[in-house]
This record gives sequence, structure tokens and C-alpha cells, in this order.
Amino acid sequence: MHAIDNTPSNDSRDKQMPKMSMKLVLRDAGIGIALLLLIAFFSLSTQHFLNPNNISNILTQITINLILAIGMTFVILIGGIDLSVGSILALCAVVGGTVLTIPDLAVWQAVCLATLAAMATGVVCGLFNGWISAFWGLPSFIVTLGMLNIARGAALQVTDARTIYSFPQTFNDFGSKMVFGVPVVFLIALALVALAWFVLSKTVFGRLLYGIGNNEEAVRLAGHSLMIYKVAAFTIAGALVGIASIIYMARLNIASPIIGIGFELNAIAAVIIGGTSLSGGRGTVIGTLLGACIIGVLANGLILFGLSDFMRQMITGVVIILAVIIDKYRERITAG
Amino acid sequence: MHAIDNTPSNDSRDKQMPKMSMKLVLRDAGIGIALLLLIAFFSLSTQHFLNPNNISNILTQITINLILAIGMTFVILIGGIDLSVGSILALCAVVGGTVLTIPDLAVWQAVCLATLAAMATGVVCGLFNGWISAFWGLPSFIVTLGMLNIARGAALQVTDARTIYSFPQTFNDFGSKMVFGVPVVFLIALALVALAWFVLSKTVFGRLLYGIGNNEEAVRLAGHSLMIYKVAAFTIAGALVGIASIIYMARLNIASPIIGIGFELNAIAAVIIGGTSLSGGRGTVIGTLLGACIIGVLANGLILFGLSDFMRQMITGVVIILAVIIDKYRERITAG
Amino acid sequence: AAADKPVVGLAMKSLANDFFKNMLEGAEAHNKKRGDYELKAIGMQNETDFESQVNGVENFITQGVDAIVIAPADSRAMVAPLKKAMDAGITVINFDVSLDEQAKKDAGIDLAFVGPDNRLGAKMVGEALAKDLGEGGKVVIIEGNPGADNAAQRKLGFEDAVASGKLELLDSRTAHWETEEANSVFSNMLTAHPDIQGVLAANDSMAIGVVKALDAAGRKDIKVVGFDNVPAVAPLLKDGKLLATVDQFGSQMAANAIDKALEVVAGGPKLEGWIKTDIELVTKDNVK
Amino acid sequence: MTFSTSGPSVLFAQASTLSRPILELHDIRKSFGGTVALNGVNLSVNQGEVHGLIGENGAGKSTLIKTLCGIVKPDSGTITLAGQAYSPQTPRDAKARGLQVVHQEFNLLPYLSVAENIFIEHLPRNIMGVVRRRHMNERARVALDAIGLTDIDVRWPVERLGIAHRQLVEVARALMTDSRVLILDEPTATLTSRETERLFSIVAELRDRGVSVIFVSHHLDEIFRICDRVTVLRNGETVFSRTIGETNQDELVRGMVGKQLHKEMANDVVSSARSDVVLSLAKFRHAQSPHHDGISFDLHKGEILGIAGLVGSGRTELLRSIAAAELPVSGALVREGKVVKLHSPKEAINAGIGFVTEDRKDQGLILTMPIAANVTLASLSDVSRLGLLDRKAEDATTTRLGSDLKLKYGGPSKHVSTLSGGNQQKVVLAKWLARNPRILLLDEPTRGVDVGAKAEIYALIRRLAENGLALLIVSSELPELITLCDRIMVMSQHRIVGEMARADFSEEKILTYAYQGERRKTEH
Ligand SMILES: Nc1ncnc2c1ncn2[C@@H]1O[C@H](COP(=O)(O)OP(=O)(O)OP(=O)(O)O)[C@@H](O)[C@H]1O
Ligand SMILES: Nc1ncnc2c1ncn2[C@@H]1O[C@H](COP(=O)(O)OP(=O)(O)OP(=O)(O)O)[C@@H](O)[C@H]1O
Ligand SMILES: [Mg+2]
Ligand SMILES: [Mg+2]
Repeated sequence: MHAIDNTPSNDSRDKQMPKMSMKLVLRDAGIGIALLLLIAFFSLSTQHFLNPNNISNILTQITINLILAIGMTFVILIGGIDLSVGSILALCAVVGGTVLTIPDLAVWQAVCLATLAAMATGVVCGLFNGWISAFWGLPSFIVTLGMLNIARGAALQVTDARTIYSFPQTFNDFGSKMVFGVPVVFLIALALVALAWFVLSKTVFGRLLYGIGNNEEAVRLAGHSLMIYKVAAFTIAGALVGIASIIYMARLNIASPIIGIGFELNAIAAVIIGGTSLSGGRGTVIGTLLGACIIGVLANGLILFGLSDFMRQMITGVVIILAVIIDKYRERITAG
Repeated sequence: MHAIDNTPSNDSRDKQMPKMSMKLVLRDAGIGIALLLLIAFFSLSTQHFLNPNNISNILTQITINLILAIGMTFVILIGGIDLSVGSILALCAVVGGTVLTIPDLAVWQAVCLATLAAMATGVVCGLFNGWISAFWGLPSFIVTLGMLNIARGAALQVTDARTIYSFPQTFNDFGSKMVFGVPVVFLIALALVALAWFVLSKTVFGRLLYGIGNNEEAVRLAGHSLMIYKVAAFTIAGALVGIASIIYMARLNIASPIIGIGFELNAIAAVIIGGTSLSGGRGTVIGTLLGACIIGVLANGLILFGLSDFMRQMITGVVIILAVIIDKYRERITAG
Repeated sequence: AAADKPVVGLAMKSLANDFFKNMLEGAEAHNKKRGDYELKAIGMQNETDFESQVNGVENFITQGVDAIVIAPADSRAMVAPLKKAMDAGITVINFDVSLDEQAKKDAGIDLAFVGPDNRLGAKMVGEALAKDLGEGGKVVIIEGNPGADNAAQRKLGFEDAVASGKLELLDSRTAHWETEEANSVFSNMLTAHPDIQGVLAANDSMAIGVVKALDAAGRKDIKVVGFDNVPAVAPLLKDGKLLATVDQFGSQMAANAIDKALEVVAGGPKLEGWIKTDIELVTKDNVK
Repeated sequence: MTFSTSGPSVLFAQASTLSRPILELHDIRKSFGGTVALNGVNLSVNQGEVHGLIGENGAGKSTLIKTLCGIVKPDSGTITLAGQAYSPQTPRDAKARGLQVVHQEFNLLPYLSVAENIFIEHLPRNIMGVVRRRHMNERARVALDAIGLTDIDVRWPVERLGIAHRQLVEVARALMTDSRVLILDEPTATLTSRETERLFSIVAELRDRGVSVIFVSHHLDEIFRICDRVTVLRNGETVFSRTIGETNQDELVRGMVGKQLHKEMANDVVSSARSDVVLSLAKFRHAQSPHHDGISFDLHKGEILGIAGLVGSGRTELLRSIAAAELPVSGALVREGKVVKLHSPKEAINAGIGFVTEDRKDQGLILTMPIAANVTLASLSDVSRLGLLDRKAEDATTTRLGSDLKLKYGGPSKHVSTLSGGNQQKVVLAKWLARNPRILLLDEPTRGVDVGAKAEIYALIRRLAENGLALLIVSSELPELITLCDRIMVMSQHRIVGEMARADFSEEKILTYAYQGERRKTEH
């Protein structure tokens, strides 16, 4: 800042670049540290935690929440929130499940059609959420709260509250398939994380989502249509719910209209523990991955630790708060 | 602009004032109109809706939600949110219920002590919510999400998941007492609305809460401590949960650790339907009252209307969204 | 509404699951068959939202129904509004879950209960498991919602069976009646206790989650029992993945209670005590 | 600037030299991460003087002020206030010790009333803690009248006010409490000359009462008119302090930029305006305009057209409507001979219209995103292929425009929020230059920009005009318009009340037009 040259001088930048990327790494690292602490604690205090079977259990168990949380990351990045993912999950599942049990279809046909149907359902719900909130300028909190009721009611109405079951066996097997000890469904979620990371950090579309979360008016005045991007974020979330519903069915072999209650809070928790700002514009999907892992490790570890159900719930609450405090603390330190 | 006199000039402003206050009235009126439309609809389409008994049913039914929503208004006005009210309700109830069933206390003693104990519990939880989020600068969404788990776990732990019952008969009777056909518990809620209205619109404290919701940095730069006000808002919400828990017990004659699940969403819905902005700084507790009425009328009316449960849930979702759309529409019209 | 036809208000805990759905359909079929009464049914959005059932009962009183047939959301919270209904001259029949004796006495009401014995049912299915495993078998319980009356009854029944069959109880945890949660919770319990031999699930939804977890872990040696006999478990029973479950004949339960209510409304004698309804152990051999 | 107000006569008497220092700063240092903002500042402010603080954009003026009022903690150095050690931890401490600040960026509560904003520090209350609203409104009225803001109602929410009115409300707020030291960080950047005059007379009164005033401005003429002493900062260091009589403009400028200024400030440039009309408005009327016939004018290729006017004359709204940030209610906009209807900023941009807003913080920049992302925000298709961002192209664009605009920055990946106010403004300009518009609308383009940078921006604007860009500039600085424009229109009360060609430019003439419209209003 001393020599007044008007182009960024290369030396100073080179000096600062590693520092900058260090900081970027550290940004996610705060959450990573919290996760490592948890893992270390449970590895030392319980017998089976690091058992490969247990690891793959955990990975399976976080899959659904992770996929929902990826979509939630898009929505929260633009400064919105989606309370309806749990209900939409149920609606997608019963629609997908209905298609899956159509008689006289080859298994692969049934699965493809069901996936399409579930994703289409999610997309329609997402479009509705996004369009209503963007067009009317309503807070997405209230729009998706409405959708929470609408989708749940619809799921109950179309199934008449009955559980759908008897899916093709190969489909059911797929839900518990492993590759080198890693559940296939988790690999799918991981691929979705990678895709979301790419979209958010490498594309014009992602850049504008961040921009909207930071300063919507500036983006509008720079000649971009807010509507498209807002609707897109909710629609992506909806499509991901559709995918999650297929995985849910493959894992549990049922599709019931009452599944997914409260899932939205878990997904939001993963996103926020992962360091994404609730007011939008800041955060990464890698953070979300870490956040989902923290929640999953905690749920698993506390049971292995042998804590009572009620203590477990209390400690879950404490850890949710501690994770964000650790993150904040690290931020203060590295900022100072 | 030209003659510079130091006494307030009157001419131009008197012309504009009536317009302004009209606008303020219209602000709540949008929600009022939505409420009237609903009432008109149900009065015409169902037989029992305007029956005095039914009216007092509705009033009783909205009481708990209304009290929680008053506290939520304080929190949302400063730009926060409180997801933990449902869990705290359960914790307050089991603490209050435990005190209420202490043997060998006179009824009035038991009731007074129980009220104090329940409110103290709420206050402690509120203090925790407020202090953690203000001190660490964490989003209250995540802090109260943690508290949601902590308070629920604590309520289950202290009761070992058992329901507390056998309250004094006079206490139970109080829950269904009427004065001129109006439930006493509703009158209490109404008194709390009036008190909250006074505090928010007439006192320095209230104005600063609005100020914080508008621009927290500006309030800080004006030399105020944000901490106190933020903590106060959450603490008020907690104390109101304590009061609500006493009314809950008087109404249902039990205190169970599993009550209150999902109540936070209802309370938030009442506040937002009532026109308070989720980002803080704008809204009134009168709006919250109207919002709670809309939710109550809808729940009651749709049952009388004889709709299936599932349709009812869908329509509730639709009406939540419509109510805010109507409000937005009116705003656009009066703004133009 | 025809003044000559009595109106029956049916209050259930939830309409959003198979068990209560069957119950409602049984009641509707019964209504169609008899044709001499009008049926109004309500459910709750959330099984722990006691208040909404209280509201429902209050709404029934306002509408002036002749009888209220109720599966109480909570065995104590429902006493006060039902007393109010009785004071208003409405016939009240309690089914599915019994109101709490003490609470009834406190309120000064006397009300019969038409329904199954949840605890006995749980004991029955638990004993079926005990018989299969033999003494010393290591089991875990997957509980229903903590604080729910039927969950508490079933847990007691399971514990009775554990005691009488001399089983070893390793762990007992809630999965809040939910398939997905049961799947996760049980997977984790299985890691902590790889030597589990049997699982007592407090309803079939959770049993389904447990069976899937066993599939995923490749454990064919662990026996599972459930409760409710929902249609989705029929294939599991046939495959032997589920050892047994209990049928409470939910579809007839409400219909029976309505019959009893109509008898009283028509001037029949007041009911007393516990009118037990059938329960049946369902296994591979008698599953339909 | 020469014209007289009808207000109390402005006293710029030489300060009664009470040369007792009240505030002394010694060797203050502060860095943000790698950026050194203050690198050993010394400053001594006497009681009852107006002390000018000047320096280029990013010299550290605002940071210095923030250390004084407890927002930023210095890394080292000592401050004494009235002889006692002073190290404020919070803004509250600073106020308790008698410091009042009007910050460079706005700090208002948009949904609260003007009166509440003015009294936010000490809302008048009774013993119950109840706000004495009538009392408050009356006092607020008096306070606003005193600074000449008579045409707004104190009960209005601040969100209804334009940017200049907001600035005045902030000044009114700072004046509500008696202070020993009043700090004004670029208060005049958004004011027109009339409000500026008013402010100066208030400052003079305060000085006469013994209050010390620290005054930050990029307008050297203002410094000479009102200050008793002046301190120049450069790169976070004190260059020198002088009594105003001992120095002159040249010396100050040399102190600030370390060199002599070129002739960009001069007004002898040949107009590059051509005959083809690129934009023409016919009876163009925006939503706030009370006039049926709206506004009509032509803008030519290569022309620099200025719009002058008093605060609130509707200039900002006119620009916003042209850029379709708000939709006009009637009238036609003709682009190169064709009537076009623009429905959104996107369509306006596609029609070749760029718009630099007056409020960079709320409407122009994404503060917490990198400089490069801001520069390319309006031209993302140029730095991407198939929707994929090309970081290299983005950085190249940023570096190119950065050097064109003499932007002082750490690197394209630094956040815009780390830049000083003036450099932030340059980023906004860069954003539009990257888009290559045919028409550029500029609303207060040099708000908060220092002299050196201003000259650079002026040169740039001329270059753009030579290349055929048509520019429409709204500015409250008359010298700016006079220096730059080929033609100036004067607006008042939402209509054009006068127009002049370069040959006829003079401040007097412009102000006469501007006040004519005002007078017409009050005669009704
Ligand atoms: N929070 C911050 N983080 C990083 N750098 C900062 C921060 N605040 C200020 N700076 C840097 O400190 C330097 C001084 O900035 P400051 O705002 O004090 O300048 P200024 O003299 O007020 O300029 P202007 O006239 O443009 O307002 C600049 O280089 C700026 O980039
Ligand atoms: N939201 C609003 N509500 C009411 N009046 C408004 C609003 N916004 C602007 N005005 C009024 O409209 C008029 C024109 O304002 P505008 O901002 O266009 O003026 P301007 O000449 O650009 O002045 P400035 O120098 O403040 O930018 C002013 O009288 C202003 O007070
Ligand atoms: Mg500055
Ligand atoms: Mg303007």
C-alpha cells in the first residue's frame, strides 16, 4: 500500500496469494476441525466407531440429509430458505413409488420412469416456491411454509394415507449396494456435491446466485433478471429432493406420505453448521458436506457412546451451537 | 425552504399527515381484510361458525399461539427468529407442572409458585438464546435450533417422558372460565397484546428494538449496547412461553414433555401473516393478533366446512400464502 | 341434517397412517351398512398435538353431536373436554387407548373403555420372540414416541416378555414411530452391540426400518417382531424377515365402538369397565 | 462558489486562536490483514478550530476517524483528549467523552421516522421510559429547520428521503448532542451548494462556541473557506499540518498526490459532440413527476450532457427511469431513431445504456465479493464461455480497467469492501466500461473521489466521449459539470428549466435557473 503503482504489483500479490488461499482453506477448516474433534473423541471413547462397517453406516445415514442440504445451500445462498423439503420428499416418494409399482414394466423402465416422475414432482414444487416468492416478492420462509402444508396434504390425498411398498428387488438391492465398502447412494450424493460445487464456483450462474445473496439490487441494475435465478435455485432444490426420494425408497423399500417430517431443519442445520450465512451470499457446498457429516457422526457416535435418548438430544443441541461457535472463533482469530 | 424560521412550520405538513396515518391504518388493514373475507366465507358456508360457542372456541384455540406469537414478534422485529418456543413450552410446562403438584401447598401458593417457576424457566432459556447469539454474533436460527433440542431433551429427562397431571381443580377450571362468553385465557392474551403494543410503540426500549431490526450497526454507532436489547427480546419471548405453558396446563390439565412440537412454525406464521417483516424492523403486534386470528379461524372453519383432513392441510397452506399475497397486493396499490 | 338420524363424532389420533386409515374405512363401511346414523370424523396433524384433539372435541360439542367416539391422543389431557361433552349430554365412548383411571376419578367421571390390551399384545409378540431365541437371548427394544400412552404400554409389555422369557435386554431406544429413524438408530445399535439376537419394535413402520438395516448389514440371524400388522409387512412375514406382529383389528375397532355408542344413544344401558377387543398374533403361518 | 443565501450571514472570520490542543494523536498505526491503512499518523486539533483533513482516496482518513470513535482499534499509538489518555472501546465510550461523528457511509434506520433517527442516541423519555413523541417531533422540527431542511415531515420514515436529505438528517443527528469534538467525514459529498452553505454556517457557529470540528472533504475550496488549519494524509502518514493562511491549493495538492496536477481540470477542451442523436426523450415522465408533459431532450453521439439542479429536483429519478430501474409512466424513449420500450435494466443495457448509480453501497457494488467479480458483473458473457467463467479473462479485464482508472487495489481477488470510498467508485465505473455501452448515465460520478482521481476520471470521460460514447451526467458539483460538459441542462421541480451551451457556462447562471424553479413553487 506504500508504493503507489496502479497495477497490482506481482510481488505483493504473490506474497498475498498463498495467504488468501490459506484463509479460504481455513474458512472450511473451522468446521473441519470441529468434525475432526468429534471423530477423535468418538474414536477414543467408543469401541466400534472406526469400524469400517460403522463408517459405511454413517455414510448411508447422512446421504438423504446431504442431498437435501445441497439443494438448501442453493436456496440459502440467494438469501432464501426452504421449509418444504420434508413434505416435498414425501410427495416425490409417493409419486415415484406409485410409478415404481406399475405392473408389467421392466425394472429398468420402472426405475427410470419413477426417477423422472419423482424429480418432475420436485421440480414443480420448487418452481412454485421460487416463482411465488420471486414474482410477489414474498419471503420464502412463508411461501415454503405454505408449501410444507400443501405438499404434505397432497401426498396424503393421492395415497389416501397408505404406504406404498413391494418395489422390484433389484431396486431394493441398489439401496444397500457397496463399492469398496462405500455405499453407492453416498457416492451419488458425493457426485452431486461435486457438481454443485462446480456450478456454484465455476459458472456464471453460480456467480450470480452469490451476487443476488449479497446485493440483489446491484445484480438487477447490472442487467440480470432476478426472477430466473431465484426460481432456478428453488427448482434445483426441488429436483434434488426428487433424487433424495428415490434413494429413500431404495433404502427403505417403502414410500409413505408421512416420511420426511422435520427433515428441513436437519438440512438447514447442515448448511449453517457448514458455514453458509443465513442472510445469503456466503458459503460453500463443501462446508455443507462437512456440516452433514458433523450431524451424522454425532447421531451415530452418541448412540455408540451409550447415552440415553434424552441426553443425546440435549447434546445434539449443544454440539450444533458449539460447531458454529468454533467456526466463529476461528474466524475471529484468522481475521485478527 | 426559503424563510428560515426556527419554529416548526405547519402548512405543508398538515396536508400530508392524514395521508400518512391512513397508510398506517391500511398497513394492518390488508390483513384485516383477509380475515374478514375468511369470516364472511365461513359464516355463509357453514352452519355453526357464528355460533357464540364456536366463537369462544376459536378464541380459546388461538390463545396459546397468540401468546407465543407476541414473543416471536419481539424476536423477529430485531431480525432474529426463535425456533425453540415449542420445546421451551414443554420444558416450562413440566417444570411448572412439577411445582403445581407439590403436595401440601395451598392452591394459590402452588399456582403462584408454578407460574414463577415456569416463567423463570422460560426466562433462562430466552437469556441463553439471546446471550449466545448476541455475544458470539451467531444467527439466532441456529442457536434456537440447538435450544429446540436442548429444551426438549431436558423436558424428557426431568420427567423421564412421563406426563404430569392431577392439578388442583380450581386451576383446571380456570382454563375454561368465561367472562361474558369470552374465555378468560384469551383476555389474558389480549392484555399481553396491549402491553406489547405499548412497549413496542411507546417506549424508548421498543423504538430501539425497531432500530436494531432496521440497522443494527447504526444503533451501535449511536452509542447503544446491542447486547442488552437483543438479550431482552429473546428473554421476553421466553417469559411469554412460560405464561403460555401455564395456560396450556390450565386448559389441558396435564404437563407433558412432548407438547408443543411444531408450535414455533405456527407462531412464526402468525407473525408474518400479520405483516411483520422477517428481516426485522417493520411490523406491529396488532398485525400478529390478526395473523393468529386468521390461522385460528381457518383451522376451525375448515373443520366445520367438513373438508377432509388432507384437503384441509392443503388449503391451510394455500391460505397462508394467499394472506401474504393479499397483503402485498394492497401494499402495491396503496403505494402507487 | 335429518333430525332423526343420530350424529356420531369420531375423533382419532391421526388419519395420516395406515392403522388409523383402516380404522376410518372400517367405520365408513359400517356407516354405509347400517345407514341409520351420520358420521363425522376428525384426526390430528401431529400425534403429539393434544390441543388439536381438544379443539376437535370442543367443535363436536358446538355442533351438537349425539355421541363422541374417541381414540384419545393423551389419556389424561382428554378427560376434561370429554367431561364437558358428557355434561352437555353427549354419549362418549373411549376406544383404542384407555383414559387414565386416576384422571377419570379426579374429574368424577366414569367411562367405559372399548379396546385392545396393548401391553398384553406386546407381551404376546415378545414371548413369540423369546420362544424362538430361547433363554438368554439378547434383545433390544425400538420404542415409540416417548410420552405416548400406547408406546409406554407396549414397552411395558415387551419388558414383561423379556422378564418371563429370561431374555437379556441390551438397549432400548426411541425411533419416534418412524421407518427412517428406526433404520438409522438400529444400524447404530447393531454396531454397538453386534451380538444382538432379537429386536422388539413397537410398531411395524419401525420394524420395516429394522429389517432393511439387517438386509444392508447382511445379518440374517437376527429376529424381528413388530406391532399393528400393517399391509406392508405381509411380504416380510412370508419371507421370514419378520418373525411376528400383532393384529388389533383396527378396522373393526372403531365400528364396534360406534355400535356401542349407538346402543347407549338409543337408550341402552350404560357401559362399564373394560370391554376388551380381540388381538391376534400374526406369523408366517396365519398371515394373509 | 459565489452566491448569497438568505440565511444568517456566514462568518468565516479567522479563528480566535485558542491554540490549546484538545485532541492529540501520536503515531497511530493500523493494518487490516496485509493492508496498512494508518502508518504513523500524528494530528493535533485545537479547541475551537475547524481542522481540515484531506488526502487521496484510501489515504486513511475514514480509518483514522473510526479509531477516534471506537469502531476500529489502533494497533499502536496514543491519543489524548483534553489532556487525558483516550482509548475508546465502543462508540458509546467516544460519545461519553464528547466526540460526535457523521460517518462517510450512511447509518440511518430506514423504517423509523426522521425524528426518531435524529434522536436515536437519546430518545426523549419520561420516567416510565415512554417516548415523548410530540416533544421529540417538535424538537426535531426545529433541528431540521435550523439546517434548512424545511420541506420534509419529521414523521416520515427515512426510506422516503433522497440521499442528500439523508445526509442532512445525519448532520442534524450529530448536532443534537453537545460535543467537544465534531467529526464530519465528507458531509458535503452528496450536498448541493445550497445545503453546503447552510452546513458551513452551522460549523462556523459551533466553532465560535468553542467546539472543535474535524472536517473531511475532497473539495479544496471548501477547505479554504471554512478551515482554520489543515492536515494532509498520504498513504496512512501525516504529510504536514498548516494554518490555512500559510498554505495554498497547489501545496495541498502536492502534499496529497506528491506531484503537480495536469491540465485535465482545465476547461479548454474541444467538444467531440457529433450531430447524430443517440437518445431522445419525448414527454418522458417518471412516477414521481407532477408534470404531464414530462421531460424532453436529445443526447448526441460523443456528447457530454450535464444535468444540474438542487437536491430533490428529480435528477436521480430521471436517470433511473431512463435505465428502466424504475418504469416511466408515460412518454417515449427514442434510441437511434426507434421508439423503444424498456421494461427492465436488462433491456436498457441491451439497448446500450449503462447506469452508474449515486448510491454505490446499496445499488452499485457487491461489497463482500472480489473486485474482479464486481467489474465483470454487467459483462459476464464476455468473460465466460458456455456459462463457464474464465477467471483469466476476468482478471485481465480487471487489471486493464484498473490501470485505465488508476485503481489502487491489492489484486482482483480482494473484496471490494477493502477499498476506500473513492476506489470503490472507480470499480463501479469499471463495471460499466467493461460492458462498452453506447450511452452512459452517471449519477454523481465522483462522489467521494479525491482530486487526483477526479482528474483521472475526467480525462477518462473525455476520452470516452471522443470515442463516440454519449454521456449524461448528474452532478451537484457545478465546477465538475462546467469542466466536463458540452451542454448543461438545469432541472428544478422535475422539469428542465434551463439549458446552456459551453460558451454560456457560469455558476451564477446555473444557480439562477435552479432557484427560479424553486421560487415558482413557493409563489403558488
Ligand atoms: N475493514 C478494512 N479491511 C481492509 N482494509 C481496509 C478496511 N478499512 C479500510 N481499509 C483500507 O485502509 C485504507 C484507508 O481507507 P480509508 O477508508 O480510511 O480511506 P479514506 O482516506 O477515507 O478514503 P476516501 O477518501 O476514499 O474515503 C484503504 O487502503 C482501505 O482499502
Ligand atoms: N420514496 C420516496 N417517497 C417520497 N418522495 C420521494 C421518494 N424518493 C424521492 N422522493 C422525492 O422525489 C424528489 C426527487 O428526488 P431525486 O432523488 O430524484 O432528486 P435528485 O435531484 O436526484 O436529488 P439528489 O441530489 O438527492 O439525488 C425529491 O423531492 C424527493 O424527496
Ligand atoms: Mg473515507
Ligand atoms: Mg440524485
